[in-house]
This record gives sequence, C-alpha cells and structure tokens, in this order.
Amino acid sequence: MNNLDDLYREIILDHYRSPRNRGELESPSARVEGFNPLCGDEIVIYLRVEDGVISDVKMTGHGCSISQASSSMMSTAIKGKTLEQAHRVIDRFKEMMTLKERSLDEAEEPSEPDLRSLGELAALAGVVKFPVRIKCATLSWNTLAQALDEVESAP
Amino acid sequence: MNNLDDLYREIILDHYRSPRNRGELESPSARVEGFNPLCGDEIVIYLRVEDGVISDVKMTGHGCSISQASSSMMSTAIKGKTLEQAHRVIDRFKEMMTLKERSLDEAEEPSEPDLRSLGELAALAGVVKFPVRIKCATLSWNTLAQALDEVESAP
Amino acid sequence: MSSFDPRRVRVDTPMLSRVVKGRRLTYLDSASSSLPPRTVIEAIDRYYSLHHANVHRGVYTTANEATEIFEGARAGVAHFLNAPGGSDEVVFTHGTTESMNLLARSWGAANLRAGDVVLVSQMEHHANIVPWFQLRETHGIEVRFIPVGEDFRLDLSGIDDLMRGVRLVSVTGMSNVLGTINPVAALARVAHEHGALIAVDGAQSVAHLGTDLSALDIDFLAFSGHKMLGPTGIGVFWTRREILADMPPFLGGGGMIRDVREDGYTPATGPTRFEAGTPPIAEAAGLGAAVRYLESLGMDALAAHERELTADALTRLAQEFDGRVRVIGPATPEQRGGVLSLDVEGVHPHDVAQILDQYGVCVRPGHHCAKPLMRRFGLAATARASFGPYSLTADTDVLIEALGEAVKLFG
Amino acid sequence: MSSFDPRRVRVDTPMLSRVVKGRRLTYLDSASSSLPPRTVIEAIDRYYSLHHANVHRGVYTTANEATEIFEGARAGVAHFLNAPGGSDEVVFTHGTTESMNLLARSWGAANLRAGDVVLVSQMEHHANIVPWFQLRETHGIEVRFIPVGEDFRLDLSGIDDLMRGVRLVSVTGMSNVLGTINPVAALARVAHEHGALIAVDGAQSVAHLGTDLSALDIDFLAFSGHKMLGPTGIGVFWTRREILADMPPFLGGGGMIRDVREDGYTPATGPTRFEAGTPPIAEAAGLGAAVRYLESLGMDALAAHERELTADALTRLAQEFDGRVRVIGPATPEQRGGVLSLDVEGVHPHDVAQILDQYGVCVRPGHHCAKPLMRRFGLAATARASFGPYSLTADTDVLIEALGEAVKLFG
Ligand SMILES: Cc1ncc(COP(=O)(O)O)c(C=O)c1O
Ligand SMILES: Cc1ncc(COP(=O)(O)O)c(C=O)c1O
Repeated sequence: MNNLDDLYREIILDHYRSPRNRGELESPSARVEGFNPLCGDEIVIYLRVEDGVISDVKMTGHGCSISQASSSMMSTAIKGKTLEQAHRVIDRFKEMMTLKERSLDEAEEPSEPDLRSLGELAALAGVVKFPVRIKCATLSWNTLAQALDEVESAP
Repeated sequence: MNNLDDLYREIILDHYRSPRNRGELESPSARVEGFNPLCGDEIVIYLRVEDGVISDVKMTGHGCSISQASSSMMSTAIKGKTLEQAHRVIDRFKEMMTLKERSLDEAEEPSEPDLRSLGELAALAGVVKFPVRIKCATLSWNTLAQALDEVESAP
Repeated sequence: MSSFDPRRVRVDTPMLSRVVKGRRLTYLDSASSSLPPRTVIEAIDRYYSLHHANVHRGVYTTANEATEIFEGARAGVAHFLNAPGGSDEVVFTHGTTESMNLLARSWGAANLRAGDVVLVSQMEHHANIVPWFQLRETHGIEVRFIPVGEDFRLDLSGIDDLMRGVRLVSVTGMSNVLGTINPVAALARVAHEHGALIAVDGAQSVAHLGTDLSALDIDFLAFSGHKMLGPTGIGVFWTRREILADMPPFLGGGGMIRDVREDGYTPATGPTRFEAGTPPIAEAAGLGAAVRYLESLGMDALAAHERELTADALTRLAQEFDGRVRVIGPATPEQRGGVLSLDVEGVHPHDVAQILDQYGVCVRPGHHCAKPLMRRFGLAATARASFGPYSLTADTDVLIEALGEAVKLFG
Repeated sequence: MSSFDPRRVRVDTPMLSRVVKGRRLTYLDSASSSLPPRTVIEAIDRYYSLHHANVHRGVYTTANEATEIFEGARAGVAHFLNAPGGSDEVVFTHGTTESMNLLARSWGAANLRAGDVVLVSQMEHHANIVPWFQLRETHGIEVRFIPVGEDFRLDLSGIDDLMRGVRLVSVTGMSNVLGTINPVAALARVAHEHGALIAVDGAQSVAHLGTDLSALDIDFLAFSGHKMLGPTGIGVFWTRREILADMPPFLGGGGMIRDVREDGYTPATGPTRFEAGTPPIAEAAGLGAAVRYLESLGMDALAAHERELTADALTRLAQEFDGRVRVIGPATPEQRGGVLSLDVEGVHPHDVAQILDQYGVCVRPGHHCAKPLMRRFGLAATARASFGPYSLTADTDVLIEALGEAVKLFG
C-alpha cells in the first residue's frame, strides 16, 4: 500500500484531525467562498489584511482529508505574511500541483529545491500521483487567490 | 429478379397506371381519410350507400404502386356490393395479408380457395413476402372499414 | 440459496476480468451504473457491424432489420414490464432523467395548474425533484415532500394532510442512497383515492426488483438502461395508453410529427410522438438483450440474491466495526435493496473511496444526487457500496478488509 | 483524384461486408445515418468491457478511466471543430434534434420575446422547424422562412426585408434533401450586422464538409454522432463560452445542479448545466473514435471525394435516363454535397427503393423530415441516394443499373 502512504502522510492526517485556524472573522477584509462541484467540498476563507500583511485568517467548510489538510496548512503558511509573499506561496504550491501536466505519463516527485521552500506543504506533493485529488488540494488555494484579488482591488 | 415479379404483377401495375374510381363524390354517405405515417401515403374514400348497397365509391390521395393499386382494385371489388358483402371482402383480404403472422418464418402462398374467392385481388398476395409493404396494401382497406362503420352507425 | 448463480453472471461480464492495483475488480457501484454482460455488448457490436441503418421509413433490407431490432426491443421491454397495453405504451428516452422531464413538461405542463401539488419524497433523486422545481417556475405548481423518518422509511403518518391538493404523487420505487423499498402499491391506492395519479422513478426498482405493470396499479414509470445491465444513452418512459394518447409532444423534430407546414405542425400518435429525432437504435438493441438476459436470470431470484448479500453485509459490518462504520439506511434487510451508504467515523467518504480503490473496490462517494435527503440526515456525503446480479459475499469480504485499512489509517 | 482512399475506409467498415439479396451492400443512405468503422465499434466494445462506470464524482480507477474517456471525447470534438473556447463550449446531447430543442428552450425561451423573429429556411429539417413552432406556441415568437429558389438554393434577394425583427437566424449548413450547401459565413455577417445571432444545423455539414469554428463566425452549432461515422444516441450542442454562461438550464436532474434544497436549486456552470442525468458515456467513447478517424482521413479530402462522386453521378444520371430520372437539387456540383434526391417519372419513391433493394442498393424514400421543402417543390416524396467516405463510383454503377430496372418495370 505504498501509494496510500504517499497520499496520506502523517502530517496531512494531523492537519485533517486538528485543522488550524478554523472559524470566522468579524468584519474581515475579504470573505470568499470556494466550491468543488465534483465532490461537494466547500470552503469559506476570511482574511484580515492590515498594512499589506495578512494579520489573521480563518476558515470554515467541509471536505475530504486532502482539501481540509491543504487549507489548514495553507492558513499557517500565509498567516503573518505580506500579500506579496502569499502570492509567492500560492504560485509555488500550484506549480507543485501542476507537475502532472508537465510529465503526463508518470507523475514525478518535484525536485528538491521546490519542496524545501514549501516547508510543511511539501507533504502534499504525493497528491499529484492521484490526479482526481489535485482539485481537492487546490480548492483552498484558488479561493485564497480570489480573496487576495478582492483585497487588492478594494478601493 | 423473381421476387420483384411477385410484388409487381402486371395487373398491379395496370391499376397503378390507370386507377379506377378516382375522384370525389358530392354529399357522400361517408368520407374517411386514411394515412400511413411511415411512408406518407394518404387516401380519402367517398362512399355512397343506398338501400344497404354501395352504389358508388371514389377515392383521392397518393401513394406507392401497392397502395394505389390496392385501393383501385378494392373500389372495383366493392362497388355494387351490399355492406355485408363488402365486409366479407375486407375480411378475406385482410386474412390474405396477415398470412405472415401465421407462418412467421417464411411467408407461404395462400391456399387456392382463398385466392379464387378474391378474384383480381389475389394479385396482391405476393405483398406478404415484403412485410414492409403490407401496410401499403392494407391502408385503403382499413380506411374502408372505418367508412363502413361510419355508415352503419349513422343515425 | 436460490437456484440463481451469480458466478455464471460473473463469467458473462467482461468488466469483472479487470485487474486494478493488482487486484480483481470488486465492483460495488451498481446503483450508479451496472456492468453489462457480453450478450449486451455483442448485441450492440452486431447491430453496428451487420444491421445498422436509420429506422422507420426505410424500405431496404438493413433498414428493415434495424427497425425490427428497434421495435423488437420495445416489445421486449413491454414483455419485461408486463405492460397491459404492450409496446404502444413504451416510449424510448435517453434515461430516467429525460423520462421524468418528459413527464413534467408534457403531462405536467398540460394538466397541472398554479397551486396544484406534486407530492415527491425527501428521498428522491434530483431527477425526480428538479423537473418539478422547473415546472414550479413556469407553471406555479407546488412541490411538496413526504418526510423520511428516523428509520429511513417514508413517514406516511400525515399522508392525508400531505395529499391535500395533490394531482400527482411521484416517488422512487427504491432509494438509491438508503436502499429503502417504498410501498408503491399502497401509495398508488392513496393517490387514486384522492383522484391523483402516481409516477414511479424506477431507476433502481425496475433494475433490482422488477416491475409487473399488470399487477401494480401505477400510471407512469421511468427507468434507465445502464442501471439494468443495458447500455448508456437509453431509458424508458411508460404510461397507460389512454394517458399517453392525451399527452402533448415534448421535444420537437423529425419522427414525432405527422405533418409540418410553414404555418404549423401536427404531432404523430403513439410513442412516436415523444421520440423526436433519430432514436437510440444501437442502445435499444443493447437494452433488448439486457431484458432478455435479466429474464433468463429471473428478477425474483436476482432480488433474493441481493437481499441475501445485503443481510450478510449488514450483519458483518455491524460486527466488524463496532459502530465506527454506520449504514445510512434501514438496519433490517426486509423491504430494502442492496444499497449500503456508509458513514465511516472520522473518514471523509472521498477518502474512504480512495483507500478502497487501492484494494480494487469500487464505491461511490458523494451526495448521490439526493441532496435534500443528505441534508435531512445532516450528511454532506456517504461512501455508497451497492450490489448487482454478479455480486458475491467475497465482494463484501474485500469491502470489509479495505474499510479496516481506512479505519486504521485515520486512527 | 485526391490522396484519400475510400477503399481503405471500406475495409475498415464492417457493414460493407454485408450481402443482401446475393449482392454486396451498395450503401447510399449516409445522409440518414453513416456506417461506423471498426475503430468506433471497438471503442464502444472496449469501453463496456474494460472501463465502464458512471462518470463524475467517481474516485475509483475505472470511474476515472470512464471520466477520462468521456472528457477526452469532449476535447476531441473541440479539437475537431477547432472550437475557440475548447472543451468548455462543447455540450453533449443525444443528437441534433435535442441540440436544437436545447437552443430553443434555453437560449430561445430566455432571450426571445413575443414578436421576435427566428428566421429559418424553407429547406430546414423538421428538427430546425418544430422546436421554433413550439416556442411560438409558448412565447409568441414569429417563425419566418427564407424561400428556396428554383435553383434549389436559398433566395437571399429579399434578405434585408426578411431580417426585420430577426433575433436569430437558424439554417442548415447543408440540405439533407437537396445537397445544397448554404452560404453560412455570409449569413453570419448579415445576422450580426442586424444584431442577430446565427445557429447552424450542422447535421450534414459537420459530417461531410467539416466546420472550423475559429474561422466561421457563428454562434450556435448542432450535430449528431451517427451521421459522422459515430454512434447513435449522441450529439453535440456548441456555442461560444460567453453565451453558454448566460443560458438557463434545459432539462433538470442529476449532474446539472450545484445544489438542490427542498425550496429550490442552483444550476451548475459550464457544459454540465445542460447535461442532466447520466450522459451518453459509451457513445462519447464512440464519437471520440469517430472524430479521430475523420481527422485521419482529412475532412477536406473527404469532401473533395464526395464532390467528385456527385459530379460523376449527376452527369451519368442525366445521360442514362434522358430526363426520366430527375435530381431534385442543384444541377452543378459546386456548392452542393453528395445528396441526390431522385424523382423517377411514373415510379413512386417507395417503389424505387423497393426495386433498388433487390440489387442491394440502400436509398431512402420519403419526405426526409423536410415537409415544407417537399411542398415547395410539389413533391410528396423522393428516393434519396447519398454518399459517404466509403462510397465509390461503383456504387453509382449499381444505382444506375437498378434504376434502369425500375424505369423498365414501370414502363
Ligand atoms: C439537416 C438535418 N438536421 C437535423 C437532423 C436530425 O438529426 P437527428 O435525427 O440525429 O437528431 C438531420 C438528420 O436526420 C438532418 O439531416
Ligand atoms: C433513483 C434514481 N432516479 C433517477 C436516476 C437518474 O438516472 P439517469 O442518470 O440514468 O437518468 C438514478 C440514477 O442515478 C436513480 O438512482
């Protein structure tokens, strides 16, 4: 069952069982909903941005272990970061998740430098071996990107 | 091309080329339309019935040689006949046309006595070998049966 | 044990030779779609290789053959259902969903006025809900729901109140989530007593229980080929001849007309009126083969077989997992079919399905197109395992083995 | 001669091995339905034998495979059409007829008001007439006809008058009766100049000419799998992404929703919104194989081949029968496809087809679902011979031989 271990790393299961930053924010800078019509996963992200820094982030919603762990890990990765830095994390994460498209036949492990810069998030690298689950992993990230857009385009 | 000759007997072609009793009747005892949705054949039958006798019959419409010849031959067969006699002709004709259902695998020629009692109409016996054409041959007969019904149920 | 032999069915079913992740396929998703036997696949193959032509109006030999195959399938379906009016009551559609839309937009739009009530149940598939919502938008009808009780069965205690203003009762014969078999005959009586008609969504019940239309006093029936060992792309709408005769056309196009002029059109009569365009011909060939195959198995034997498997699975799941794996549906095998909606404590259904796939086990996670029902029980999704004629207790063995891994992995 | 080799196509096509009345099949009914090559039949067979499962929401291996085949077919169709917005613009339906109904009842019902005009032509198939008549009944639109001239082409001399009040022009790319190829690009320009949209019934044109949606500025396209070497039971509705995004749902059921509550529902986005119920999955596998096969032949070569056959047949029919066999359609091979509607003096089309069948020749008698056109030319029916990629001049030889017998028999 080697494959399953690639998907369900211990750290993923930990974030799934004890998701970080659950809840809502009152009068957030942005509140954006995400939805995966295929499996029904839902997420609502609340961001508080002060002086260009994500001072707080909370999330509600439900979904599978991958989507829940991904959003939980995302929240810890961006909290306290500048909008600029958050964008970079998103880019790097999505790069990791699109590996499959680059090497269609066989999903390779991403190369080391990529992984290191992602920290804990690197645990999600195994998801690319399960193409149907990539959408689970990226749901929160796409929703976050939308939330950042909203903050940045606010008057 | 043996088969084709079975279908297109000379007498059929003759009735097709020179259909008998074409036209309309003014104030007929019955006027009934028939329609074959499959091939678009249409027929309108006009009957004049006096003292229980079909004193005149006319027909309009269009269709293939089988439907046209069948209706033309029908008109000569029933003209001057009592309603009772007309019913008998219909029954015998339809019997000839349903042979296929009795011997499904291979349509046999009807036995001699049947054929003799039908006169000219026996020329249509070959149609049973072409199951799709049976509806062409019976259209006018079904329409006639309806017309007789109408006459008989008239107040 | 009935005389019915699922092992013979397995041999007949090519998909069951598939190996996935080094394991033979443990197919437990028949409620979604069933696995066709070779005879069905070959009927389609033979149709395209030897008899393909458009049907109707054809005079040439192969067009007649195609027409005979197509109309033969209609007669076969009429026989399978024991339809009192024969083939003339069988309309080919593209699936249960289209059949329900046909019901709503033809019969419904013509017969229901603003304020008239269509009574469905809380356990309906979206196919028996959304078309009525759409009719509500256009015609102002009311859509009312029969509640589902804690025992996962229809709660008919308030049926007399529920029936007020009802013109049509439209319920599923068997729930595709709970497995609950509904008391259709009793509901038909109630409906008719109140001057209403009754439609049955037979997507599951026709396939797994069989339906005798001469014994069951219902008015409409809808079902899909692909759930009864037949092909995708075909379904059936059945109604009594008198009702069909008065229903206005549904979709417009070739075949369903008697005449078209620049100023209007006259619809055809019979099932043809509802079969606009080139019909699913190869699919009818396949469905014809499927009903012949099902008849050769015997629907009663098949239902009994699935009942046994279900009883066994219910018992073993309860024993093995000590409450960690909950079955969302009636706990007793009586009046239920072989659908096991699983709720595994602490493991999301998506993850359950993913882990089971590692064992070659096919179960479906999700809301199973029955969101009102899921909401009723406070669930976002379940992992649904469902049996078919080819299922064995050995499938349940693998299911339990794989569920054990899921429970262990998620601790 | 083009490099395209119809003999190779014949070898690929199992139906062409059929022997009828002791003769090899002379199939001249491709306008009704085309003969699928082995690769299409095998794609369906392989799907049912190895990859069958319901699509979407599946997590297990074979459900993913089925989804990939299904979505792969969508991508294949988008590629075949060179759709500017790719797969997201390709909706799978069950045929041209359903596609036209979808257009009328979704886009039409949402965008057309009483008095708005839909401009069709006198040479339309009923599939592009009856849905508009139905919308006239429910929404009070006007349906106007572009006349067909004595040359069997659209008479566009009064087009500016005809365009008054028009919101949608909906015309066939190629007539299934006359073979006439319509000037779609010019009509699109006219429509857009008048602020109208344009829909093309591509049942014949997509199959026999090919359609490059990035070059052709149209708004909607409808066609059927079974006319382009694909299976029955599947068709395509294409429209531009922006238009699709604003179209309300058509049929209701599973798959087309985002959420269903007891008080209402929210539709899904993209093509899914229009694909209620289990879609034609095996049919998509077959259609995917069909477009790959057509691309391997090359649509231009195929069109050129059929043009050559048509030119040859037109000449020889005129020579052989000295006016007794009239072709109802443009007399010159330019701007026409391989459809030859025959009117044999003194012989009813039904009889023509019957006699031809004796020679193994398949032609279709009837009104070809184009009654307004037939009326325009005072005909009840024609016997229609039509070519496909596998057709040869040898087919025309047999056609002429058999027609000779018909003429002789009826004297
Ligand atoms: C021009 C045209 N439009 C529409 C149709 C209808 O196609 P289908 O019957 O596949 O829906 C046809 C074929 O019969 C056709 O030739
Ligand atoms: C009870 C029930 N009704 C309707 C449907 C819809 O059937 P289809 O998707 O074949 O139209 C299904 C299957 O998904 C079902 O289980």
